[in-house]
Order: sequence, then structure tokens, then C-alpha cells
Amino acid sequence: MQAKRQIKLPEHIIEIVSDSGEGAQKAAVTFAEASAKMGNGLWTVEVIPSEIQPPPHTTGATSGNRIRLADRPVSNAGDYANLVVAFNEMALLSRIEAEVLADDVVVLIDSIWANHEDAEIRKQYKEILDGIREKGGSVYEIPMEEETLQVVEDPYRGKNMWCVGVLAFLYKRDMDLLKEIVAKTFRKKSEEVLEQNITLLERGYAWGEKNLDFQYVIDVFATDIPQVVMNGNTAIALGSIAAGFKICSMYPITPATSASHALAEVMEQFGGMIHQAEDEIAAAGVAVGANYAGVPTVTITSGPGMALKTEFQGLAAMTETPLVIVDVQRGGPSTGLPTKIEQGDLLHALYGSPGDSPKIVISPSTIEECFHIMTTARKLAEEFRAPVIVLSDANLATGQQLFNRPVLSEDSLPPPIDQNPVPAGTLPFDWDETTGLSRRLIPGQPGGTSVTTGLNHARTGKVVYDYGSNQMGHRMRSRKLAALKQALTPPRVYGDEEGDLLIVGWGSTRGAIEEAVDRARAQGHSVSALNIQFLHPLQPGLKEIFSRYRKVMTVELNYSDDWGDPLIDEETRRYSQLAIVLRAQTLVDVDCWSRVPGRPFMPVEIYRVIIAEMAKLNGQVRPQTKTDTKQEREISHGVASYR
Amino acid sequence: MQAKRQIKLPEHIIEIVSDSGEGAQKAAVTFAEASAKMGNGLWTVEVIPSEIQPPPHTTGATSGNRIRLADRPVSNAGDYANLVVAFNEMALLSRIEAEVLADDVVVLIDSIWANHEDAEIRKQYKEILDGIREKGGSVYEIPMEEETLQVVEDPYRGKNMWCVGVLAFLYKRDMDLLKEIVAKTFRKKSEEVLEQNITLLERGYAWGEKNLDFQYVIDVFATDIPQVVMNGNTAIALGSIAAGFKICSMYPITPATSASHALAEVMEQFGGMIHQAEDEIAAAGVAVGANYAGVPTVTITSGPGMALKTEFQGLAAMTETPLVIVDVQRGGPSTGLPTKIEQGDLLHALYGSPGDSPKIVISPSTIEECFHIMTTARKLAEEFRAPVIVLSDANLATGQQLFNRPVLSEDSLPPPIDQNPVPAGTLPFDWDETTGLSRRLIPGQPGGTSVTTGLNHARTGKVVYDYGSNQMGHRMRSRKLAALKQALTPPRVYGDEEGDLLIVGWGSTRGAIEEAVDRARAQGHSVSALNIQFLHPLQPGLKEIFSRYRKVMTVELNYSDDWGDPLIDEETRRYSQLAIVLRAQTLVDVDCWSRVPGRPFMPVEIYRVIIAEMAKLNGQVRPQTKTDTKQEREISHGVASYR
Amino acid sequence: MASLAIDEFVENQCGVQLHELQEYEADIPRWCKGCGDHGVLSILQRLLYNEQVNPENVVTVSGIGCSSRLPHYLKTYGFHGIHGRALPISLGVALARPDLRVITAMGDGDCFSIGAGHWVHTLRYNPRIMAIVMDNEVYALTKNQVSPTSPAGAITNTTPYGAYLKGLNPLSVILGVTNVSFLAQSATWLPVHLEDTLRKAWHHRGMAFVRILTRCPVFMPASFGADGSVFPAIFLENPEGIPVNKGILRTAPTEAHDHRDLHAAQRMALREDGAPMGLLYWNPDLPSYEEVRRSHTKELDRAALISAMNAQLDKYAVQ
Amino acid sequence: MASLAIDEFVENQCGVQLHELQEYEADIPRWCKGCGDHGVLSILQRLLYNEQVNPENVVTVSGIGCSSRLPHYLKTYGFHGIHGRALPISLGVALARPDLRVITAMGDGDCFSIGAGHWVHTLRYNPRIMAIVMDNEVYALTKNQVSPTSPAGAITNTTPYGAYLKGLNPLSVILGVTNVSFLAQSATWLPVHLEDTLRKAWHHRGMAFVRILTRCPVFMPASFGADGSVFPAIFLENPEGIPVNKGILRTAPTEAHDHRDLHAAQRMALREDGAPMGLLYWNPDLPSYEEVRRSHTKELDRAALISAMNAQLDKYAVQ
Ligand SMILES: Cc1ncc(C[n+]2csc(CCOP(=O)(O)OP(=O)(O)O)c2C)c(N)n1
Ligand SMILES: Cc1ncc(C[n+]2csc(CCOP(=O)(O)OP(=O)(O)O)c2C)c(N)n1
Ligand code: SF4
Ligand code: SF4
Ligand SMILES: [Mg+2]
Ligand SMILES: [Mg+2]
Repeated sequence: MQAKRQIKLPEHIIEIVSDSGEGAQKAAVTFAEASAKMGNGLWTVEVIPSEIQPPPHTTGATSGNRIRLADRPVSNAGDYANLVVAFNEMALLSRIEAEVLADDVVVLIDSIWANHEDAEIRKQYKEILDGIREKGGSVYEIPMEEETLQVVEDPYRGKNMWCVGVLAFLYKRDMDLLKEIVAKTFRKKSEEVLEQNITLLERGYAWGEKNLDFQYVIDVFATDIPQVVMNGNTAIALGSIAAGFKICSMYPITPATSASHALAEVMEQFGGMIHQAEDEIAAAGVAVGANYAGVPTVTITSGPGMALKTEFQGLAAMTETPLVIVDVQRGGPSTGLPTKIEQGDLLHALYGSPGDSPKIVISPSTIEECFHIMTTARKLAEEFRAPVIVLSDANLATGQQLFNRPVLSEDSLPPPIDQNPVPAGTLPFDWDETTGLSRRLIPGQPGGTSVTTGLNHARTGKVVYDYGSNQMGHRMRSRKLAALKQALTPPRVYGDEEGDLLIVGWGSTRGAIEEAVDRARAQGHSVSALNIQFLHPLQPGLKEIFSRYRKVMTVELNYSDDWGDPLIDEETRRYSQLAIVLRAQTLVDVDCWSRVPGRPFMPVEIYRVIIAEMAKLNGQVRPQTKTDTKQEREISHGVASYR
Repeated sequence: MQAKRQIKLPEHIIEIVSDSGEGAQKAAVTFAEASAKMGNGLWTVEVIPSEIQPPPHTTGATSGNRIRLADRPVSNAGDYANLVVAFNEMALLSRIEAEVLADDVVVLIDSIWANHEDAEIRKQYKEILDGIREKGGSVYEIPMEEETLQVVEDPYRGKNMWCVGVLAFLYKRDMDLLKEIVAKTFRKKSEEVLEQNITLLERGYAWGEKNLDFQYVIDVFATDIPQVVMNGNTAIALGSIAAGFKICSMYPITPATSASHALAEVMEQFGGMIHQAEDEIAAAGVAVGANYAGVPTVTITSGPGMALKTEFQGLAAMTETPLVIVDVQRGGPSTGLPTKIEQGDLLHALYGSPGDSPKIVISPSTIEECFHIMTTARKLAEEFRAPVIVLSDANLATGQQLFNRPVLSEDSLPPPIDQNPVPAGTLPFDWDETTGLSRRLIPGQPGGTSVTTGLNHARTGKVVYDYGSNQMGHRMRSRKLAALKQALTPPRVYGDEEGDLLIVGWGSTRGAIEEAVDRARAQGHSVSALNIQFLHPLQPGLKEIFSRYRKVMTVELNYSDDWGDPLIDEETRRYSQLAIVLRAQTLVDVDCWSRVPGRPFMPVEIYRVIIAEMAKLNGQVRPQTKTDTKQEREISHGVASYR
Repeated sequence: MASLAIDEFVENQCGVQLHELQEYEADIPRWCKGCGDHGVLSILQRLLYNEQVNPENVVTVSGIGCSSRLPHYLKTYGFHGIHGRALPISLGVALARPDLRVITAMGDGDCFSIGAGHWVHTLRYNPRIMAIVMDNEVYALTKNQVSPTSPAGAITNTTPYGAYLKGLNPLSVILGVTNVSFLAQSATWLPVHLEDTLRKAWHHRGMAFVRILTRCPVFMPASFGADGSVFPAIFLENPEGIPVNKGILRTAPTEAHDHRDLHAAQRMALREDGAPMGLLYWNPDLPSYEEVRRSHTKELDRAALISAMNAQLDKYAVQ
Repeated sequence: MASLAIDEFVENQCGVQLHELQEYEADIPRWCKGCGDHGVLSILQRLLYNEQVNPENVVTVSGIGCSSRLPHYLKTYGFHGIHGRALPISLGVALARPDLRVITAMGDGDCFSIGAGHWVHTLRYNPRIMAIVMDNEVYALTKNQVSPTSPAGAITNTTPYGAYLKGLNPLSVILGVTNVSFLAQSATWLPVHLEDTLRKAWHHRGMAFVRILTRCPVFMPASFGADGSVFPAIFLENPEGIPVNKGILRTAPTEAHDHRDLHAAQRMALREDGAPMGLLYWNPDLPSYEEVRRSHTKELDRAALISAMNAQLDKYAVQ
């Protein structure tokens, strides 16, 4: 066999796409796991169809995964895909239409469609591939179905593993490792099924070896620190257990539910349980009751569920009951885009409850943080006797990333339920006048009988109606946030500590923002990034940090009016959510660029925003900061295609 | 009979207080109605006990009314009471403790307690009255019970009218008018009861004539414009009918419910109805359904109910269904202070719903506006196809004020339900690209069948999942607010258009703020006031207005941390709600002074804040802007009395 | 004149305009192959066609779930609301517009779980709506979580070791609610029976509640028997009820049932030996909530409204 | 040694520390004179005293309403929650701490109206809580609005011309819910019967639901007969049930009732000739939700938790 051309790369973005149900996701997960275990940096993200079983062979049916593979840790799904494995031309088309493919993309596609009996299909297949080639891409028509049929009868249950074999050759994956993973994946299936899949894997590899004349080489990186790989919802689930949560009371809602699924699988083994309540209100109520009774309990939901927990958030704030709520944000408003990412719930989290209900709001920016933030959240909730809202999102939820294996210790676990006697007459709200903090009394505790109420109350817990006590209660609950804020440190700037432009973000956009900043800095631009994890209270020092840049702007996955749009000016513009918060806090003219694409930002989109802003700052004429995707062009020109 | 000393006054503040159930409220309402009909300016406000039937003869049992009577229209309940009619000394004490009595207050109190069998009562009676006299007040011990028993057997059912008689003498009220009103009040009772009450009224008057040597003279003011007098919840009820609302779907909650009571009384006569739903979510759902079907429907609630309507607010925003929600704000957070005033729901109204759910938020500042705002709200909801939140509060709800009798015309009524045929294929969301506005299709309309969904949708109403359409939908919903804002005018400054200090408020604090500003201006201070009625979108021109003052601050009935409190500095301070909104919008360093006293502000409290701020602006040392009520002192000094 | 007569003729004939079956079809349904919801949709379309209902006078309201997608596919005015709240929205439409007809489409989670409060209370109000629940005993749209009606032991993503409780019997809950006026049960694999059931419901005066046993082959293939024909059912027989048409369930027993007797209906609802199919309970005499409420309201024209309003203001007038 | 023996004696005697009645008394109740809630409170206090329950091991949860003020007056750990949500909070306590006992105090509006969804579902879960509803057939705290249980025609502030619907019968709803395990009814003017009823409820294994007919003399004086003695009641007799103790209702009939028979209970619940007083339904064998759930959970000490956690992480480990 001739020597293969070895193409050395720092990274490659691979997409595997098929009709929903054909197994592209399983192929990708298998491939990704092997890559992770070999030691590549990795980020995977799901391509999810809109319906459970959409009509096959349509763009709407596309299901699959993107895998970003690198010779170093990566923090986001990257820009345009470099290689696509497409089970049919419509799956490929959906990715072309989504404008997520590189111009020089390498396409591996099932050759079966070239000779399909339906002339229409043959035609569109040809047109789509011609389009790829025209732009500078290359196409390999490969006999997925033909080859698969040699092993199994139903090609829909085999193509995927054959493709993994081809990729294994292309990316020089460890076949033994892959076989192990496949064996694990099919452990619940029959011996025959397992064997078929191993055979397909091997045949795919052999086919590649025989027919392809190149291989990609992506170095692995050495680390002594043991690594794990999982998605953000799994990280939240395992993190919750590590944090000592004993109960998760929830109601199903996409994209939060898979965290509860992961908990349901294992929580009973840890002496805990998940309780699927009749609705989100009840789920919050159960959590309030259980936390009041001293047992750490979390409730996990998304936008519409958050709306329903609004009243209980207020009760938790008023009764100073620890309550951790995880909000895996999705596209809003209302039912919105249930499976897609957005960062639209920040202002709800801060201000959703009527009256003054101070809450702690924090947001993980990586999958690793999804794990650890659960311990932080529990501790904050208990120490500050307050609701804590953890804002994750659909990108973190389904994305997979490698991270340092958490080192577990009993430190993260809560102390045993406090059942120590207290002197009779111990006050249930014995606020420290400076910090507002007080010791919680827990049912069963001798000497502690007292009443906890959502009405205004005194230190005794008793209902009172006068001016002074109402002002006092408000003051103490608010003061706790000041106390917390004083314990926080300013966020660390990514890049230079001063310069022209500072891009501020929160949550999952961190990786893409920092990568965009890196690129712009590599081009000589003076731009830095800032990720804010504590959103309420805000981390301190922001005004001072902002003062060191000529311009500060947020980049967020939520809605803001665009400069230049009809009727939009300084008066009328509605800013993105973090920008509103930062403007009020710092009085700095924090600008924003935000979008609701229903998918994560690509670093390149943010990069373009940076370049445009830098041009403006340098007085060059480049007024538009929009990315120029097709959708954006359509919107600006009022094209009717999305009507 | 000797001529009485005639004391001419521009205004007087009277309080009538008794144990709950003794009828002080009825006495006050009767007296106030007569005064209104005679042509005095007027504001009344209820003194409400915390429980339905608190233990009698305790401060917690105090029930009654404050009546501010003037020779000109008045806009708020004023400062310290000038005259108190107290049925017992504990009722009086509760007002002393609330620090709402003038030092030179005139007290009329039932003399029966002076000789009560219980030595403890005799003692506290004496002490309390001595205290009044010491401060400079005067006390008239009057034989309320003794006199009443001459007419009825149960003094609890008669003292009140006897007192009205005394007041009628003191304030030279028209007795014929009073008798008419009493006749109306007791129209459902027996002839005997009515006669007894008239007799009591007459005997009270006679007693005053015989025993008191002075009378107050408060001129009436002449107006050609017919006047009405009612409280804010009645104004909202009648205003809703005048606005053409046909259905009010609600769930009881204090202090909103009395608006629904008023509607329940009359709505069926107008072809409408109120529907008491099983909860606030259902109340909102019924309103969404009915509005979708073309029938103007309002839902009325307060804080905890708002929390439960959060999800439906989002649905209305997303489906562009007109939905008017009246929030009669009460003390929060959570159940808070259910009967008391607060302005704590502004941020919830703006930002409560997850995702970007643009809403229109407006707030009446007078009882007259409570009436008219309902037509504005309905029209805005329909024209802009959006949720409209009307923020009233417990002060407006129960306060009574004279205002110009509304001139009714068919203009305020909605057009008949649009059932005109539309061409097949008419789009249900045919957004104008500039304004975001579109014509609503209404069930039953020939040619208009289409689906309305809370999922992201195109102009066709159909569900779509792509970037472009999601961005477009968000843009169009947001653009409507820009379009509305461009149609609004800047708020009018009260006082000079420029100067040292601008006090900004919203809602019911308007009267007290403007009165405080008047006083400060009379003293030569350069201070003006601004009331903002459109809170979302904000009325335009604010930044420009603010730029004309050295300092801008809000005064609000909600919580903010105070300068000078432990741990509170520029970093940690949590601002009051409107201040947050204004800071983000204008980037002006808008300060705030806010409190949660559970009662309306007295103008003098705001006046003191102004004076303190002016001193600071003029470089004088007067750092504290706190009022120095007893409660405030306690809070600062950590006194335990309210524990 | 002859021409006038012809005009009149045309108007008379065409005034009763014939609606075609496809007039009830909107988007192509996006449910899975084999999903029971397809059957419900097509039978609803057939019902409206057979009844020659003007689709413009129908509002189809739903919550959120696979089943709640129905308004997108049934060509009427559709309102696809939020999870659990289809009934209040429907009640709003019914109260506002008694001239329209309302169909409420829900899933088992939508109606019996998050919507349970509205379920109980809307039954009590008894508005004229045809409420159908496509009960597949699972949360399908969110991908396989336990539902109140999931049988004990059901393996789902939130009960990976089996559901902890016996499934909720929605029939017995419904029959416990004061003012319930119509309850029937059918199944998607009994198309003729289902159409007859929905027709009966359509002509009911108040709230007609129909539970439709509906297969979700993707997430709950085991429910209702792998092969429908072995599903234990009891067909209810009554001359006034729903014609017994057993379709694939030919071996199922038939029992006489007095659907006017609430006690009998409650007993029938609790039967564990088979699912009662047909009309469980019917009270045709109970007025609908709209009827009750509108019997108290006075209709005024715009001018009369203004003067009635003025009469109200008089009560608060000064002088 | 003698001294040791004395110590032991003291410990033995005092270890079973006697709780005094006043140990169950907290704040002075702020209900109106004549309010039925007073009776419920004092009987609860008597029950806990007679049962010698340690008040520190009881959590009393309530919603919002006059009746929901109860936790302020009953000295236990009290949680005065939000309107309609007492049951989920109670379930949380019960799930978290099977070592504690839970009393849930609600009003008719709180439980049957805004809380209806939780009502149905918590009955189905069957946690070990004693749930009592002080049903005064009106919204009292908010000053006189119609409640689901208000009788038709009731004049309230939201129904000034009379309530439109027949009152909801909560008993029949409850008995329609799968897994219901205990339902009893009593009244505040039957103190002995009420205490016996609550005692029976206290010893039940799962969710013991007690509807207590409670007078609100301020807003609903007409309910339950102006003079309690003419109130139409039927006392349920069963050796295993609640002793028939008619108090003021001496002329009321007694009927034998098999509270283990759900059909019989459902029939009894629907009786219109009198309110059934006593134990309507009892299934002492149904395990509580906590029992069911905890039979699946494994208790680990802290070290074992860490290693089990590590085993989980292994599944996601790289290399
Ligand atoms: C407030 C809220 N909670 C949760 C969800 C998520 N959700 C959507 S559909 C659904 C349940 C679907 O089950 P079912 O009602 O039985 O309908 P099916 O899909 O089985 O037809 C849930 C929990 C939501 N959209 N909104
Ligand atoms: C979410 C919410 N809605 C409404 C209210 C107002 N509210 C307080 S108590 C109550 C009903 C009281 O009736 P019930 O439950 O029968 O108790 P009762 O006062 O009669 O004992 C209502 C509607 C509230 N506090 N919270
Ligand atoms: S998942 Fe189940 S319920 Fe949903 S469309 Fe598919 S078969 Fe139907
Ligand atoms: S209003 Fe009625 S329920 Fe409330 S305390 Fe008074 S009597 Fe009791
Ligand atoms: Mg279902
Ligand atoms: Mg009640």
C-alpha cells in the first residue's frame, strides 16, 4: 500500500450529518470519545432536528454532530466546518444553508444518490456537490450504503459505524480504543449486532486505507492531569451530587431535562432521588420545603419553567430559604425555540419576582464550571440563605468538552443537618446588622420552633406591619448581597489590561469571544475580553476596568436593537441584557452586539464585530457591525424567504 | 348661643380612628362625601388594620380614615394630621406611634375611658393624652358613648354618626346634604336604623354647637367643571367599562380585588361580566383567549398574582395578543405587606418574563388617571398587539380624590369585532418592516384561518427554526416599542426647566413630590419634579431634561440601599427600581431616595430629602438624607424594639 | 324578473356552501410515522367535514406537546398556547364568542399534570368546548418522561428503574368533579368508534371531554398492548350512546351502561379488567357556562352604553 | 451505687419527657370571635398533647388565607407559604425528612381552587402528611369572594347577584383520585368528633385528608345552617372508623358505612341529603410516597459517597 500524504493540522472541525434516526449522532459520539481518550482537545455540539421524526431526506430532518478536534484544549465549537460526512445531499444542504461550512470544505457523501432512481434527487445531488466544488471545496463520493449492505441488511443501522471506520483511517484513530467504545455502546444489544458494528468499523477503515491517499495528523497534547469528557448537563448532574444535593425536584423541559435524566440514573445510589413534580411550581415548592427541612435540593428548568417559579423565588428570598435553581436557557420568549440556545433569562433572573427579592445569579462559562458551580451554588444558598440561580444554556447543555477530572473531597459536601439544640427563644432571623446574615433554624432542632413566613416579619419570624420592620427586613436581605460582593474579586481580563476595545460576555459565549479576541490581537488589534460569572451581585471593579478601554461592549446571545435599523437611535434602542445591567451599574456607555441565531456564536462572527468596531474607533468608515450571513442580509433587505 | 370663634384655614387633615368594626371608616366616608359635594378639595386614605378582626382596644385594631380637606384641589394625603377623632386611646396611640400627628394636633376622644373600671386603661388613657398636651396638642374629651347610648343600645353601632355630627358642626358642613348621604348609606337597612343614625347625626351637631367654642372655615373653590369623587380602584373599574372592556377575568387579591368588586356590581348591565378564575394563571389565560377572540378583556391583580402571570405575559408578547393587566401594587416581596402600598413591581413589569418579551408599561399618577388610563391601555394593547401593564398601587386604590367628571364618548369604545372578510392567504403577522405593526386576524373572520403560536414563527404564523426568522421576529416585536416611543412626548417638568435638583417619580407619589417641591421652591430652592407615566418604552427626552440639573434623583416607594449604611458604597449599592432603569437609559448618575414604609410618603418627608440634598449640593455638611422618624432612628441605631 | 329569480336561486343554493374535506387541512402533519395523533387529526377533519362546519367559525386551542401541534394541521383558527393552559384559553374564547365553536387539544401531561387545576375547574364551569386528550401515557415531545397516566413500572428517562406509582385514572377524577356533563373514551385504533364519539361530543351542550387512547410508538410502544387487538376494553352499550363498533378489538366484551347514572359511571371508570370505551357519562341538560353567564347580561348598543355609563358616574358626582 | 441508680431513675422517667398543653401554644390567635379556625387550632393542640408529640418534630405548613395563619398559633416548626402551594412544600418536607411529621393547613380557596392541581397530585403521591382544609365556603382573608365550595346563589363581593354554579364537592373529587388513601370529614362545632377524626388521621400511614366544615361568621354566616344543630349531616358508623359523636347534631342520622369500599365511599360523597361525617375512605395498606421512594435509595456515608462519585467520574474519564 502506498504511503499516504500526511496533512498536519492544529485543528479540524468535522460534522457528521444524516437523517434523524440514521445514527450520525452515535457515530460522532463514538469518534469524539476515542479522540478525547487519545488526548486531543475537543468540543462537540449537537445538530438537532426540530421535530421528533421529521420527514426523511429533507433539510429539516438533519441530525448529527459537530466535532472540533485540536492539538490543544478548545473552548467552543469553532467557525466553519472543514470536513463533512453527509449521509445524503439534503443533510449537506442544510449545513450549506446554515452557512456553517468552510469554502474549502472536504465533503464525504454517500455515492448512492448519484444514481438514485428519482431524477429529481440525482439532479439536486449533482447541483449541491457542484456548488461545493465551485466554492473551492472537494467532494469524495463514498459507497456508504453499498459497503454497509455487505454486512447488514438495513443500511440505516450500519452506515454510521462504517463512516466512523473511514474517519478512523483519515484521522489516524486508535482502532482498539474505538472497538472498546463500540463494545460499550452496544453492550445492551445482541452479540450479533455488536459484531456487525465492529466489522463495519473495520471495513470502513480498510476502505479508507485502500481508497484515500491522505491522512490528517492532529497532535495530542500531553497532560499529567487526568481528564474527563462530558456535556454540560451531565456535568451539572454529577456536580450536583458532588455538591451534596440529595433531591432534585423537577418538571421536564428541553433543554434542561437531560440533566435530570442523568440524575435519575444514579441519584438513588447516592441516597438521593429525583422527584418529577406535576408542574414547575410544585417542583419549586418541593425544593423549598425540602431545603427548609435541611436537605439540599435543587430544581432544574428552562425559560417557561422559570416563569412559573417566579413566585417561589420571591418566597425563598423573603423567607431566606436556600434554593438553587438551574436555568438551562433556551430560545425565547414564550415557547420560542425550545431546543436552541439563547441567553435571554438574565433580566428575569435578576428582576423577575415582584417586590425586592434579592437573588444571587451566577453563570458557568465552560462545561468544567457546570460541574463545580453546583457546589458554589449550594454553599452560597446556605451561607446567604437566599435563592441562587445558575444560568446555563443549551450550548453548554449538549456540548462536550474535556476538562480536568474533578478531585473530590468531603469539602464540597454539606455538613450534616444541624440538629443541635439551641437556647429557647433563639431567633430564626437573627440578622447581623452589618452583613444581614443569620443562622438558619432547621425543623427537628430542639429549642428552635418558630414560624417562617412570606409576610413581612421581625427577627422573631413573627408578622409585623410597621414601617421600621419592613424597611429593616428589606435592608437585611439586600445587605447580604453587599456582603457577598465585598467577598468577590473583580473578573480577570483576558488580554491586555487596557486598550481600545473590551468585549464583555457571560456564560457559554466565553470560549468564542476569547478566541475571536485572540485572532484580532494576533492581527495587532488592541482588544481584550471579560467574562462575568457573578451577575448578581455583579463582581466588583467593573467601572475601573471599563475605564481603561476606549470602548466597552457586550456580545450576547439575546436580543438588542441594532444601530442603523429603522427608528432605532439612542433614545429608542433596547440594549442586550447584560449591557442594561452594566450601564446602570457603571454609567459607562456600554454598547452591545447581540443576536438570537439559535446556535452558538462562531468566533469568526465575533471577530468580524471586533474588526468593524476597531475600524470605527480608528475613524474608518465601516458603520455596520453586522455579520454578513445570508439571514442577516435577508433581514436587512426585507427578503421574503423566511416569511 | 354665643358666637363661635371662626378659624379660617387653607386646609386641614382629619383622622377618624376606631377599633376595627366600630365604623370610623363609614363616618369618614360620609363626612368626606359631604365635603366633596360642598366643593372642597379632598384626598382620603384608609387606615387599615392588619387582620380582619384584631383584638379590640389594641393599636393593631386601629381602623379608620384620613381626610385631607382643602380650599383647592389636593393630590395627596398630606403630612401630619391636624385633628384626630379617636374612639379610644389605643387607636390614638397607634397614630402617635406611626408618627403621623402634628405636634399641635387637636384630639377629640371618647371621655368614657377616663373613668373606665380597669385602672390600667385609665392610666394609659391619661398618659397618652398627657403626651399629646405636652407636645403642644389640645385634647377635647367628648362623651361619644354616653351620648350615643341615648339613642341606640349598642354604642358600637352609633358612635360614628354622632361623631360625624360633631365634625359637621366643627367644619360647618351642610346638614341636609349629610342627611341625604346617610339616607343613601343606610338604604338597605331598616327605617329604624336610618332614623337612629339621622338622630345621632343631629345630636352630635347639637352637642358641638353647645360645647365647642370654635369652628373651622375652609373655603370651597368654584369650578364650572362637574366633579366626581371616588377611589382609584373604582376609577379603574368604571374606566374599564368606559374603555369598552367586556370581560374582567380575575382572581381575588388585596389590594386589587375591590376594583373587581366594583365591576361585579355593574358589568353585567353593560353586557359584560367578571369571571373569577381558579387562579391567576387561569385568569390571564381566559383574558388571552378572549382577547384573541376579539373581545377586550382585562385582568386585575397584585404582586403575587403578577408573578403567576409571568408566563402568559410572555405568550401575549410572542403571539402579539392584546392583553391589559392591571397591577395594583402592594408591599412585597412575596406575600409581604398585603394591604399596604409599595412601588415594587416596576422591574418585574419590564423584565419579568424570560426571553425578550417587550411590553408596554404605564402608570397612573392620580385617581383621575386611573379612570382614563384604561382607555389608553386598551388602545395601546390593540394597536401595538402587545401586553400592556398598568401599574397602580394601594394608595391610589383606596384613596379618594375629586376630579373632573369624565366626558364620555364613543371614541373610547373599541370598534366592533372585525369580522370583515380578508383575501385568502392574508398573513396573521404581516409586519410593517419599519414599525413592526401588523393587522390582527380575528376568529370568525372569513379568509383568515391561521395559527397563532408561542413558538418562533414567520409572518404566516407558522413555526420556523432558522436564525433569520428568529432574529426577525424579535426585531419586529421590539420595533413596535420604538414606534410607540417616537409617538410619545417628553414628560413635562413641574417647576423650572432647569436648576439644581430634579426629583423624578412615577405613579402615585406624584402629588406628594410636587407638593414637597412647591414648599422647597417657596423657600427659594431650585428644585423641580418630573413624573414619568410611560415607563416602557420610557418617554423620550429624559437625558436632555436631566442634563439641565446639577443633580437628578428618584423618590420611590420601593427599596434601595442607603448611602452611609454599612458595606454600602458605589459598588455595592442596589438602587431603587426607576433609578436603575433611568441610569441604564441615560447614563446620568441618577441617585435615589426610597423607602418601604407601607404608607404613602408625606410631602414633608420628601421636603426634608430635598433640603438635605440642596445642602449637599451647596457644600454644606448634611450628609444624611434620611427622614428622622422614630423608625428610622431605630433602624440606624439597631434598636431592638421591632424585633 | 327571471334574472332576479336566478340570483335568488344561486344564493339559496350556494348560501349553504359546501365545504370540501381538504378545506380542513393545513400543514402536513409532522408527527412520527405510526403516531396516533395522525388518526385524531384525520378524524377531526372528517367530523368537521361531515358536519359541514365552517372552519372559520372554529377555534382550535392547544397547550404544548406532540399532540398540541394539532392546530397547525387542522385548518381552523388555531391557538397553540403554553403548556397546561389550553383550557383557560379555551374558556376565554368560549366566554367571549359563543358564536364560535372551540376544540381543545391536549396531551396527558398537558391536561392531567401541569394543567390539572384548570382541568378540574373547567369541567366544573362546563363551557361549551370539545376537549380531547390524546393520552399516550408519556411525555413525548420532551423525549420520554413519565406521565401521570404512565403505568407503574414504566421505564422512562425520569424513571429509568420504573415508574413508582400506579397510573392516574383520569376518568375517575373527571367523574368526581361537580357539574361534569360529558365523558367518553375512545382510541385511535378504533377510527369509526372515535369518529362516532367525537360526533356525540360535538353536539353536546357543555364541556364534552373525550379521552383518546393514543399510541406513541416511539416512546411508549408497550402501552395499549403491542398489538391493539389484545388490548383489554369494554364497550359500553346504550341506544343513546356511542354505537358499539369494535374494529380490531372484536373479541372485547360489550356491556350495557347507563351513562345518565353518575354512580354507574364512577363504577365503570374504576374497572380494572378493561378500559371502558364509549360514553361513560352524559348530562345533556346542564347549561353551559356561557349560557349561565349570558343569561345575566344585558346587551346595549354604543349609545346606550354611554348613557348607562353616565348613570354610573352620577353616583359619584359632586353636587 | 445508689446515686447512679437515682440518676438512671431520673433519666428513665424524664427521658419520656411530658409535654404540657401550653407547649403547643404560640401566638395568641388573631382570628375573629366565633371563627371556626379557633376550634381547629385548639383541637390540634389537644391532639398533639394527647399524643405527646414533640412539637420540635412537627412541621406545620400552610398557604395563605385566614385559616393558613394556623402555623403562627400552633407551636411547632411552622412554614406559612404562598397561596395554593402548601401541599408541594409539605411534600418537600416529607420527602426530605421522614423523621418529622407534617401537618398541612389550608383553606378551601387555597386547596381546592388555586391549589387544585397540587391537591389532585399530592393525593396520588400519598406522602405521609395530615392535610386539613378549613372549609368555610368563602374567601375570607380577602374579604368575601366566592369560593369553589360556596353554594349556588351565595352573595359575595365577586358574585353580588349570587354565585352562578353549584358548589364543588371536594369529597367526590378526592375519591376520584387514584391512590387516595384516607378521607374524612368533620366540623368545628363537633369538637369531640373532630378530635377523634384528627387522631385517626394522625395515625394514618400516608396522606390523611380531612375536610373540616368551619364557620366564618363574618363573611359566610349562612353556611352550615345559622344554628349548627339543623345542619343536615349523616354520621358514618364503622367499628374501625370514627366514633359517632353527634354533639349538637343529636338528631342527625347514623349510617353504617364501609370505608374500605371505594364505590361505597364515592356514593356517600355524592349524598345530597346530608354531609357525611366521619371516615369516608381508608386504605391503611398503601405505602406512603416516602416509603416507596426510600425503598429504592441507598444510604452512604461521606467517604462512600466520594468513592461512588469517583466511580461515576470513571465513566467519563479519558484514558
Ligand atoms: C411551562 C412548561 N413546562 C414544560 C414544558 C416542556 N414540555 C413541553 S411538552 C411537555 C409534555 C408533553 O407531554 P404530553 O402533554 O403528554 O404531550 P405529548 O407530547 O405526549 O403529546 C413538556 C413537559 C413547557 N413547554 N412549558
Ligand atoms: C398568588 C396569590 N393570589 C391571591 C392571593 C390573595 N389571597 C389570599 S388568601 C386568599 C383566599 C382565601 O380563601 P381561603 O383559602 O378559603 O382561606 P380563608 O381565608 O377562607 O380561610 C386569596 C385569594 C395571594 N395571597 N396570593
Ligand atoms: S414522539 Fe410519539 S407522540 Fe410524538 S409524534 Fe412521535 S409517535 Fe407521536
Ligand atoms: S374573616 Fe371569617 S375566616 Fe377569617 S378570621 Fe374572621 S371569621 Fe375567621
Ligand atoms: Mg403524552
Ligand atoms: Mg375559605
